[in-house]
Amino acid sequence: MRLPARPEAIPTVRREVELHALRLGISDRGLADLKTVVSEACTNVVRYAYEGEEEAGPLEVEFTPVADSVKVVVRDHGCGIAPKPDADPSLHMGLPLIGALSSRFVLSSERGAGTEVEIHVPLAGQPEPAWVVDA
Amino acid sequence: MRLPARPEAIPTVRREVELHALRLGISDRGLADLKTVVSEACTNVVRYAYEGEEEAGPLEVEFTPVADSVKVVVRDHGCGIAPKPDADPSLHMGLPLIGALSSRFVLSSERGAGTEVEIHVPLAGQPEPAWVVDA
Amino acid sequence: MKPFAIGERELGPRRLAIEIRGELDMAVADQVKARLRSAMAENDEIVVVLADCEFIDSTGIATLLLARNAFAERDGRLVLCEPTEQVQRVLAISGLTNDEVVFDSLEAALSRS
Amino acid sequence: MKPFAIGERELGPRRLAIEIRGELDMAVADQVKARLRSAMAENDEIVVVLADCEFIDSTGIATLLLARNAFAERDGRLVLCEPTEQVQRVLAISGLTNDEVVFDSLEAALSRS
Ligand SMILES: Nc1ncnc2c1ncn2[C@@H]1O[C@H](COP(=O)(O)OP(=O)(O)O)[C@@H](O)[C@H]1O
Ligand SMILES: Nc1ncnc2c1ncn2[C@@H]1O[C@H](COP(=O)(O)OP(=O)(O)O)[C@@H](O)[C@H]1O
Repeated sequence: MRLPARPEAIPTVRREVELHALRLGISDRGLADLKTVVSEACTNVVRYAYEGEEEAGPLEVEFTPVADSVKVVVRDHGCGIAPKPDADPSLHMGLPLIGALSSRFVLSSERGAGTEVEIHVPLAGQPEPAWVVDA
Repeated sequence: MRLPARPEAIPTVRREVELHALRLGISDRGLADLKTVVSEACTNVVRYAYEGEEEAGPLEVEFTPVADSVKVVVRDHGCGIAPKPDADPSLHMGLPLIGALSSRFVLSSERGAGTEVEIHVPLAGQPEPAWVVDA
Repeated sequence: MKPFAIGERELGPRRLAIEIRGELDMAVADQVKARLRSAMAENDEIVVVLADCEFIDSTGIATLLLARNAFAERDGRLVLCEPTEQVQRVLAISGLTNDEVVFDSLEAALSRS
Repeated sequence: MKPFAIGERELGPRRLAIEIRGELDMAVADQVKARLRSAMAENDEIVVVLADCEFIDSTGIATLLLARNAFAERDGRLVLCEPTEQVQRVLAISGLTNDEVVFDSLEAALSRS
């Protein structure tokens, strides 16, 4: 899937990924986690990757079933991970949520060339982390 | 190099990496960038990887020359990237600085198993990003 | 999937419930922000009802919490209630549920004020 | 490499220069924090001189900026001056140099007050 990196792309990608995942028999929790991590990764592309450029560049998303998980790759050809001092205030929870709701992820950033994040979400979903169970 | 992930490990790693890099004839700017990115990656391990554990786990650092760059790997066997609601306030500039001062980096996080970041710094150092030159 | 919508319901003098329906993300954050801003100008207490909010991400949460903080500076109170499962999970993992911010029901949200 | 040290120099009534020597990172952040805290209790203006600060990272910057913010809340003024090359570079890349926070010289830092 390849879309212009604009806010309206984010729900479109979630919808598309949801359709694929439902066909694999994903659990409710797995689906919720998948939609959350996809949303976080796409939002980063929309918000940061092409900041300062005249037109929104591409947001690329790939979806692949892998054993008991799904692998989603979210890619841009923007600036690479960098400080964004002029961005709107955020909670800085994007990557931390991706980490908490996936079994593993790999983020690759090349300066001036773009960012790619590969995220693995188990069809069963992640268990609650300890600090939530404790609370 | 393998040290307990405690604050005093951070300057020790910087020192060690500096010695290696100087032998490769690194530029002043390259060295400054290298020390900064290493410091950010190690600080994350000390601050986040073993949060809530009784003893500090290991901080592992590897240094490898690659063509006109150095590759540094900083690894832990902690919780993986996750939200840290109880951490001290931070500027959230760790990964963004790593991205801005490297030519590329790859972050791999496995939930409950640890985090590894592989960072490539050119011996010549990075040029200033556009938004600094503009200022 | 429910289409996105924002509803309002008066709870009393200068007390408003705002109901979010559908998915709260960057695509609708500006709409929510504008609506909260005008509600904050005319109320002292706002309860955001999330019973029909099927999805939220960190941008959606930031929209609500930044409004909450701005409102608190002028002694307004904004709280959330009735999160759906996905919303509750994201809030919990973000460490935002032990604050006096999220309540199971509208009644609980109001009784704490 | 200079060993870490913190120096102080009175600039006038309730006006202090704090000189950071060596490397400012997590390993020494608590020392700096404590020193700034006591300086803030006894002064209205603090200039942190970085001429001998050979290295800073985001934890070091956070230590200075969080102190600055806390001081500003009680109308204190904390600014930085004479950053070395590495410090200037990290501050610039973090987007922190166009604020009224960092000055080339002690004189420039004081003349803006
Ligand atoms: N695709 C991207 N392109 C450029 N920079 C990015 C991208 N994704 C993340 N970043 C940078 O990395 C930082 C950390 O990412 P994340 O934790 O997801 O942030 P946040 O929740 O603050 O939006 C962002 O604040 C931004 O500076
Ligand atoms: N080694 C690690 N282990 C666990 N969590 C980490 C690690 N490194 C980073 N994190 C998480 O990722 C977030 C973003 O990293 P970074 O941008 O370097 O943050 P900060 O500058 O806030 O310390 C951190 O706030 C933390 O929640």
